[in-house]
Amino acid sequence: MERITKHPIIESFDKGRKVAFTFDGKTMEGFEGEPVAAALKANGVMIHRYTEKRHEPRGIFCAIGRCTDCVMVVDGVPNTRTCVTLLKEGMDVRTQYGKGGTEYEKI
Amino acid sequence: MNTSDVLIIGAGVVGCAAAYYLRKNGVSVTVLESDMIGNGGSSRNGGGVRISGRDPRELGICAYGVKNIWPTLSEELGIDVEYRQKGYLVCGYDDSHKRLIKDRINTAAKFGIKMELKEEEEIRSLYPYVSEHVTCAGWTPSDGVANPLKTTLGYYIRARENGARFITGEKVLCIEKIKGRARKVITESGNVYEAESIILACGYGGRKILNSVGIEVLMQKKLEEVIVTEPAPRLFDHMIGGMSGFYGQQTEHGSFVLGSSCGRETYLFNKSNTVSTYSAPSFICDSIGVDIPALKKLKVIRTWSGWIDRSYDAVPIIGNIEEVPGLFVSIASSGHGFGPGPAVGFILSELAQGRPSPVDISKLHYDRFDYVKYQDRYFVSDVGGSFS
Amino acid sequence: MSKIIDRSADIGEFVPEKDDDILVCRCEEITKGEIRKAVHMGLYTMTEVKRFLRPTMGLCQGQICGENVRRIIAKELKEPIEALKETTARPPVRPIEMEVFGNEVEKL
Amino acid sequence: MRRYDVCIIGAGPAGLSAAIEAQKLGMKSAVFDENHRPGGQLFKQIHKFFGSKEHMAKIRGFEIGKELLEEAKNVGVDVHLDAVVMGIYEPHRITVREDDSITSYSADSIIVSTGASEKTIPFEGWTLPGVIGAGAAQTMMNLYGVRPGKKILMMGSGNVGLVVGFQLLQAGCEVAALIDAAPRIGGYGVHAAKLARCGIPFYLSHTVVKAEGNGKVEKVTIAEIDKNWEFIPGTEKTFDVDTVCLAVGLTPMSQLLRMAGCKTKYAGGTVPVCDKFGETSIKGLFASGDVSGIEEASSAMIGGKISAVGAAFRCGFINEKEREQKYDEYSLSLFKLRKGLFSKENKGRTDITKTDEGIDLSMTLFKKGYMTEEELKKFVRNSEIKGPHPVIECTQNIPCNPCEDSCSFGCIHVGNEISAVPKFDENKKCRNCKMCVASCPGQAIFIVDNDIGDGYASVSFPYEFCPLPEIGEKGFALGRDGKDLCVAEIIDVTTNKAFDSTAVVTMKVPKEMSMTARFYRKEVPVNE
Repeated sequence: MERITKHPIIESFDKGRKVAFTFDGKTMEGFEGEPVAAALKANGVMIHRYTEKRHEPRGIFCAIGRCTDCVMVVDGVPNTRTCVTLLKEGMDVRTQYGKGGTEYEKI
Repeated sequence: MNTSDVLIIGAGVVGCAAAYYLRKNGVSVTVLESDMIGNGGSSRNGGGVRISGRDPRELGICAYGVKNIWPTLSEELGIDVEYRQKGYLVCGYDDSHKRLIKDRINTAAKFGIKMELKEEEEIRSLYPYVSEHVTCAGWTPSDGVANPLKTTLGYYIRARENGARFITGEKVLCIEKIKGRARKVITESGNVYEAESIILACGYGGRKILNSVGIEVLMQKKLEEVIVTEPAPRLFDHMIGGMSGFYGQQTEHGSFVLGSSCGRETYLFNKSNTVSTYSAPSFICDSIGVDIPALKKLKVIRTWSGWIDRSYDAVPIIGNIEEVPGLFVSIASSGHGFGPGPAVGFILSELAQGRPSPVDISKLHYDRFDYVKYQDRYFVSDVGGSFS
Repeated sequence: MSKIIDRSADIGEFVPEKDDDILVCRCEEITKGEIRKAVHMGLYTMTEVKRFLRPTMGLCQGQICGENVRRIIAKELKEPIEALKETTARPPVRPIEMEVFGNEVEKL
Repeated sequence: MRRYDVCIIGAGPAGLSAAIEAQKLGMKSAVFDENHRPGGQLFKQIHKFFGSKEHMAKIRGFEIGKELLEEAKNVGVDVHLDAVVMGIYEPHRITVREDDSITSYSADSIIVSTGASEKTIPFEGWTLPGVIGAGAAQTMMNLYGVRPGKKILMMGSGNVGLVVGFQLLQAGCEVAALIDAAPRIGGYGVHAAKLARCGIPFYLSHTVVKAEGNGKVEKVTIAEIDKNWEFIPGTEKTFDVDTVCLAVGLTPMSQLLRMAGCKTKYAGGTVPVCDKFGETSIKGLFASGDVSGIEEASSAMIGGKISAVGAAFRCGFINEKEREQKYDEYSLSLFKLRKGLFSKENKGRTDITKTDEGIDLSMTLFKKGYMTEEELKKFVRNSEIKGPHPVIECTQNIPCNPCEDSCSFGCIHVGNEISAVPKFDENKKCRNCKMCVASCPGQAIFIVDNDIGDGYASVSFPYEFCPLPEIGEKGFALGRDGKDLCVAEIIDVTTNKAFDSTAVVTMKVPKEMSMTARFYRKEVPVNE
């Protein structure tokens, strides 16, 4: 479990209610209002997308919405910055392949 | 030291192409650029390579490029300029637009170019991504798009490699004649360059330089703005434009590059640079959303703008100038100079070598605005002015 | 006044380096070697390299790689980093949906 | 178009301080922030701040954030959150995305306080998931309670690397090592010492050769570099870590200022050319905080106030005399913070070998993150002192003085020059209240009693980990280098509100260990 349950300084983390969402169709749990990226990380998901040219995996890098490396297809919308997109009940989060197709076009 | 056969002022697509073709013939070339390579309209346009919707006077040049240069340009330069001849769809919304499209079809036909009118039903089935707002459209299969950045820089890279001397940051102040012929150029830094012939292809900045040899051209600066979206899977591969004034393409890279203007730019705060106005990008997004709703969800990642050097009749000024022998110009592209750019570069290189232009450019002469009688007034088209 | 640069001046040959394969621009997947080669093709400004190769032109608009690209080009030209002009900063500062960008409202 | 007297971009320490000051000076102020939560980086800063009382020293960053936000609301600042400033236009107009629309705001003055973003350093494998910015690690663990990784390699030994390294430990992560290409630890020695006594090794003149793994970081190789930044063959070391944190510096987020067209210069990043009020080459456009040059949050807060003063004058809310008075007051406060070994002019210097007091600086502290006893002896006299007394291991002229304020018995002296090295006044009597131990933002004060009978000494030290040791518990006393020294027994654990989550733990160690034992771990050695 990647969640911090006890912290010497921070008494409690400001969290919403527990909600279910899906990652590539698999149901996962997270807290409403936390970034999608945090919920994924807590569930052990490291790979957010595969790049267009080299098909290389990418994940969280800056976590504050600047680097755009953590983008995924969220509720059908590609290039969604998961580190600044807040989790909602029932969200459909998918690994992004290249520009946003769900799989690489095999030519 | 600063002497060459031909001196080119302006390292845009025309200047770089001219340098490239001159070097191909072994002519020594120096290119003076006040800014950097291709930082004017050559980089700031929608990448349209079209013959349709052109004024009859410039149609010949455009057709020459599409026939003789564009199809083999990537191969010739060894650099992919991303040219694709997949047609151009211009969207109309009412009967007046339909009439305009029909006019264009007639003009095109005179030059043997195929252009069709698409009625509503066909639009719905062929171009499902345009909205019901679009009720008529002009379709020109021989039109296409290219990557302006790679085209301009591609010409530059090869011209430089073949020995053309490019000097950037060197702003030309004036041209001087020697024994009646344009031979000398003096720059802001005080440097003097000499050549047998001079090609002037530096957009609006050319006006002042022409003034230095007593020539005035009728032109005006106009800001045009562009939005660039995130890359997306391919939606269409043709050029698109609308009677609302927008134009653009989905690039090879996948992003959409769409330009327009909100009409208010000229009246806005006096801008010293070319960062977009606060008003145009929103207007462009709004208007494109109406025509192509599929793009509404796409994210805009950048906007930019650039100056259009627009002539009085929105048609370029190309060719020699009798009063200044040895001087050849391409200015006032009027916002649609990229597509014909390579051809214009080639033609100027021919003229500078004392050869005739392969196409008739006599009607693009700079003094065509003089001695005009009421009945001869050229049609001034606002719509046609910005369809690069 | 911009700096006068003779693009035919000798900047030396392109010499391969061990780390040429490392990605510099994460968005557009451009390597250090590609950027260095572009400089030797005559692209001496950040803007030219950007327009030709696309580094700093992706989703993040150079927020991550911009400074690294600048440093690489400057080094190749044997110039200090500050001698190299940055690319123009332009709106929007963050990606924004076209429908939102187009929805300009007045709040009073 | 909505109008304010002043629009402030960025609700971090500089922006919020500017907004509060501007509102207090009578200006109708609004602050815009793209984030859901305001405070900028403050809410990720869980350590106690340095400085003096006027700089909110010894208060944790996130508490300062809360206070600033509260005050901003109380004085009537309009705080726009989830409000992304998309562009800035002449003369003084900004476009802001709020919800699903764009709105223009205008103001007579604009203060840009957009802060900084992290620099990066490309290496083989740096795009693998698991290579993250140190800021990303902070965001994940301190804002959202999610550990960035299990085992982490920290790249960069500036204050960010040191502070985040420690926070990673606090979050329950393992830190494999801290590495830096520079030959010296860049941040405060006291921050490094906190890590060193937890046993974290420092590798200086080292950088990452490559990160490898299947779909994520699994292994990282580092190597020593020579003066030309070339790897020295044979010096490679490999760590089985799942995360690499990059803390290789910050660069101002100057896009908006550049967009506005103001004059800039290069100073480790693009910064605007400003006057003493932070006014750029464009009249009425100000820059404050990290965007005008990287510093600490404490200086950003003062910088924000100064730019608000400048803006108030520019818009006619105060006259020139008032402006200069305010400026003098704030600049004095700023001046105090900008002194010492880590000040701008001393940054990166390796030729300084003595403190302002003329004492030899610890070179081991620069190399390994801790001091040798010999080096410490130049600062601290201990053996002859009877009874409990503070041993202050703060030796680098850091502008900070909460220790002085914390002692109601006047035992600790710093003086007006807050960057002076603090001294224990042996003529005063320490009452063992331990307030100084808990107050020191650098956790560099220990209460030592050389003789508590039976050949034992006691050492009290600050403790900010979970779980707390229990009284009576036995474990190992650790040296400054984090190595096991001897068996220790916990004889006291003090927590109270005034200590603000810092526990002060007291352990009993053999007498001869009183000046070497500085930390503790619970694991009982096998032989015991």
